[in-house]
Amino acid sequence: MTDTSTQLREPWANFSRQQEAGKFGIWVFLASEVLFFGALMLTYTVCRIEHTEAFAAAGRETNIWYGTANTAILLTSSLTMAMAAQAAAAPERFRRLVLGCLLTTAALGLAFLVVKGFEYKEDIDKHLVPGSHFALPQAGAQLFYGLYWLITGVHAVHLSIGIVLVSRLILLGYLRKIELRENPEVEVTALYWHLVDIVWIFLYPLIYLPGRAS
Amino acid sequence: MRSKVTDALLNGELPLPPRPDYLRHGSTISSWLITTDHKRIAILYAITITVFFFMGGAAITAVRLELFEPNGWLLTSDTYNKLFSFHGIVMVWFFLVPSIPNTLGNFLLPLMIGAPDVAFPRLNLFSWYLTIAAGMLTVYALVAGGVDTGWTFYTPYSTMFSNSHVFAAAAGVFVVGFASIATGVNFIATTHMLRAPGMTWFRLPLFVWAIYATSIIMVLATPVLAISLLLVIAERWLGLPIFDPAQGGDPILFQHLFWFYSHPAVYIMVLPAMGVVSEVIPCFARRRIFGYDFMVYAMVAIAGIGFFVWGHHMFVSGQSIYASLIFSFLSFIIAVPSAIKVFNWTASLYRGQISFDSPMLYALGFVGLFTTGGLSGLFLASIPVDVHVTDTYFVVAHFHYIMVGGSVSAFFAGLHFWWPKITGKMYPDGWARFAAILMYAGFNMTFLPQFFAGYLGMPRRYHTYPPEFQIYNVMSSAGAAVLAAAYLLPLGYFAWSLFYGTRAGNNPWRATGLEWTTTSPPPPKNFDRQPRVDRGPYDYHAAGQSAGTDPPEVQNAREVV
Amino acid sequence: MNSIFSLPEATTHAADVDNIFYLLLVLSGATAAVVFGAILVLAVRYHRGSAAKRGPLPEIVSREFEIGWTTATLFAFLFLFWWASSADLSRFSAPANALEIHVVAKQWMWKTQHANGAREINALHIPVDRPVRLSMSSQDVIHSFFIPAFRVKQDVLPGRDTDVWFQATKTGVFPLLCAEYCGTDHSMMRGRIVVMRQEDFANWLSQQPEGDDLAHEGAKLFVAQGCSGCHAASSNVHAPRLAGLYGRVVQLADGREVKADEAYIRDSILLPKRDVVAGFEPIMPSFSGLLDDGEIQSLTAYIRSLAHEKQSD
Amino acid sequence: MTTPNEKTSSASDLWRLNLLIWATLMALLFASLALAYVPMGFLTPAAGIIIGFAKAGLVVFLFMELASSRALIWLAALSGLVFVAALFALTLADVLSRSG
Repeated sequence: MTDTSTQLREPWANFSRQQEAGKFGIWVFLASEVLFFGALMLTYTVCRIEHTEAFAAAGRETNIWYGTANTAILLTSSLTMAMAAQAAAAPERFRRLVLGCLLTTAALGLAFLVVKGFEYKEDIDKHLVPGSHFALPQAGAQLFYGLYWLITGVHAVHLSIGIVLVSRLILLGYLRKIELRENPEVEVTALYWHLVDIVWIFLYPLIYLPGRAS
Repeated sequence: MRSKVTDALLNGELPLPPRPDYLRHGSTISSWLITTDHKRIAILYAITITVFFFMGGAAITAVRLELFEPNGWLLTSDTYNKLFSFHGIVMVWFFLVPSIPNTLGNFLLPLMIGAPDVAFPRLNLFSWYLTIAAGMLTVYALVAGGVDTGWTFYTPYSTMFSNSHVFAAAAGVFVVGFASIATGVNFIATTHMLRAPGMTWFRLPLFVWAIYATSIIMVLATPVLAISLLLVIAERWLGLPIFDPAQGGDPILFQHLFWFYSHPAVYIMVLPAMGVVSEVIPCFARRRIFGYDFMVYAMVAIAGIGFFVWGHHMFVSGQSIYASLIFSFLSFIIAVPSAIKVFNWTASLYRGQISFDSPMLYALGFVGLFTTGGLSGLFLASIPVDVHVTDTYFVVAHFHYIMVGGSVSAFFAGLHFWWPKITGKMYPDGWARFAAILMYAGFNMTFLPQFFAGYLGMPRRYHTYPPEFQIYNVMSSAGAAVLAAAYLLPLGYFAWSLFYGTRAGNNPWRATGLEWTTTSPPPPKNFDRQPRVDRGPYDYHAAGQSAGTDPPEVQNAREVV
Repeated sequence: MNSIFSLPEATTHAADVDNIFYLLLVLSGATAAVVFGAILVLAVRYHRGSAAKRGPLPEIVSREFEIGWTTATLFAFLFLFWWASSADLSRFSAPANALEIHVVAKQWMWKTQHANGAREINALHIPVDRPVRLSMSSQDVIHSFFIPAFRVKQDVLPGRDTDVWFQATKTGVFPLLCAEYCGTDHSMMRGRIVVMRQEDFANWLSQQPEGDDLAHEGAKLFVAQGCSGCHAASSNVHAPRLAGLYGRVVQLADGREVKADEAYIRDSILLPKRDVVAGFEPIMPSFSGLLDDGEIQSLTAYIRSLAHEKQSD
Repeated sequence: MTTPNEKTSSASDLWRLNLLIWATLMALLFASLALAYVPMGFLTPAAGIIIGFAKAGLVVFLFMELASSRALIWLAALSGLVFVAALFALTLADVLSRSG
């Protein structure tokens, strides 16, 4: 076990208890995030129930290739994040592996935002922004895109926070400001990252898959 | 056999070498503004909510004055609407929700479970700064012109038809929501991870259980409030149509999201009050609490079922009759735990040695007013009566009985009970008892007439009203003046006690509980020796015995060798 | 102007509501009396230093008491729930012969319109002892149609019809109020409900300025808005015939079956592509934004009036 | 902190397990994509969402190591789920049973 007294913080007596508390605290916070995005998905579900045709039509307008690519990117980033967390928690010294995986995760996060940027630009060109000159005639379609912009926007904000957290770990770890091995912060960042990925896992079938079959 | 000296030493009677307590542990401004000591953060919160309490009170004083005349004389309709909206927003999110959990809870949770501090001290300070930022946003909304949507922000009025500062106010409440979530996460982690050795779950004082149950609601309900306000902001500021009826949006959906938070929020406000009363009544009746485990199950049941009853706010909103029936049924079920608690408090007085110090008067005031408020809730749970009385002053009286009669009375009970521990000074109990009785009388004079006005059909949020309701409004406004006086009194004698109050020993009320085993005010790290616990709370008399008159064995802190 | 202390019971179900209210009042009063009485008695008997006998509390007593009042409270509340909801369910749907009146709520006034076209602002004349059904819609925000003397309250929503029914039992003038906060003059949005004997009501109705009744007005709109171009019996465009449509079950293109009620007609006007009739193309343009709620109600009344004529294929 | 496994886990052990999970996730992704184009009435959106739950389950239990976590962590995860389910169930009870 490394010398963990440097990482021991108020008011904890021993380090393993502090780690457990950190992990439990992030899980409780993730429960609140589940409610946060759950409420957004409920709004989507109720609007979709009340306007099934319009939501199918609007769903067909979304670019499914961007959506699928982004989902693949985030799933891969979850892989590399999980690797980083498990490697950091392992007693052996996987310092280069941990830094490598963290770097890949941050890169994949940025890739997601870039793809999202292209998609947003394409949506704007196709007049898919709710307002006066909206492309689709049905009223419900404006609801779909109102929710589309809001939910993907909120998700992108959460993803950006995730990228900042991962980059912070990379920087401090690389400059040896903090010891990455058995550092609870790596595990907490990983859990938060996985939540952002899970939110997208549910967003994908809601935004990109409706209306494809008819 | 321990000598008398060690006993006295243990009880803190002997003058120990003066150690700096948490108040004198640093007196620079920055020592307060960047403190991570949960006791100092509790005091920062206490000051913050007191300021907001009197701002909300000022707003409603103008409203009560306006309601003297059926056609109004002091305010325009817009100002009236902005004032009652400001009163609602400030009182709910900036006073009631943080009042007991963030002040008494923050101060006492670590002390009661024998911990040096909360689990995440920096997160604790961060949530205070979030509350201050949110408060500034809300005050900006008021100063810039006010918000006139009511504290409920119903769409499509708030999103499309109100031309007041809805964005700033909604953003303010959005931010204070995250302060609430941060506090909840902090307290849940503290209760799980930092209990002293021997402090099992069923040896926890009921105040700790109350704060724990409240934290669960804070963490799980507040995000949905954040979303409902985010949707209002998105529609109003970014123009994304979500509740716009012309685009097929459903205004009732907003009400579902809003009330999913706002009903559990009333349990965020009343559960800590129940915790305080469960501490005060056993101490002044010198009796164990009656049915401790039933009290715990009742609290957890209230926190749990509290999430399933929100639809009783929407019986007339166009909600389907089947959903209304489900919500009505669940609302009747959740009334059962509250009833059990009232019966248990009452039964705790049996065969006690009851002394009527001011905390006890406030606590009994709580039981009285909370019972009336809870019973009037039954009227609102039955659909035909609710159809008649919802959105009238009957509802206003109901929730004020529980929130003001209940939570505020209990907050004052807690404030008086733990004031010696927080400040190390005793307050003049004579004045305090007078203030308690005055508050009880003033409260009933204010809100009892509103039950009648409500049943006779006076809608809420009315700037001008049919003349036949004038008598009720005049009585209510007169009562409000008495209530206001009753709220100002404690400010006076508490301030007086800070300078001239006699020094309070470690345990002036001879109460049980770990917070009474350390000095008053406690040292920065709460305890000199890690306390051990070997028996349950409220050990005012040996199990099976009756309340003796001599001071109890302060058993909780005995060093178990 | 009802009196200060009592509220008249002016509809059939008002008495039921009051009965539940008084039952709850009695039960709550009794519970409060027990609790307050117990606190008082215990406080007096066991105040510190009093001579009352102390001694231990038998454990069994506390367990019995606890179980006892928990189950007692539970059953009392379940009984109250059953009593209240049975009263509510019995008046769930309006009787068929109810007199139909359309109400449109608008920021800060009530507009009511009788079936024969008579219109009123902030007032409503209705006959006594006859069921009346209000079909209500709002043109801007949520309002709430509240008549205290009738124990009636129902939110009025923009974009959707909500309805409420009652049967007045007392003649007289009763206040109408808006109960859902709707902006600046929410408190000014009041009116009068005038309950008259049947004959007086009939005379009053006939004296009203012969504004076109809803159906006639709907007929004019049917032509003016171009509906007749496709839906008229004589038109050669392949569009569903509306004669005898109201109340019939309609077979939709995607296999669903829908009853052609008011909501279906409203949706078909505003969102035509949502419920396309089987065997027809979705070519009907949407009228949302072109027709306000009053006009939609007139068109619906006109289409309903077609149901009575001989079905001409 | 996961309980360190008995033998010292080499890097390749870590990769092997996680890559397997990743492959399953990608398979599920493309399955949901394919199923979306198969007209099965209400089954099509349902399939997308069920596969979504499956992927989320994999991430939660294996990547986030909930499977090997203490009961307390299960409690936190479960509580979030229970109240989201209540929110959906009771709100949809109203929306679906609303007449007209």
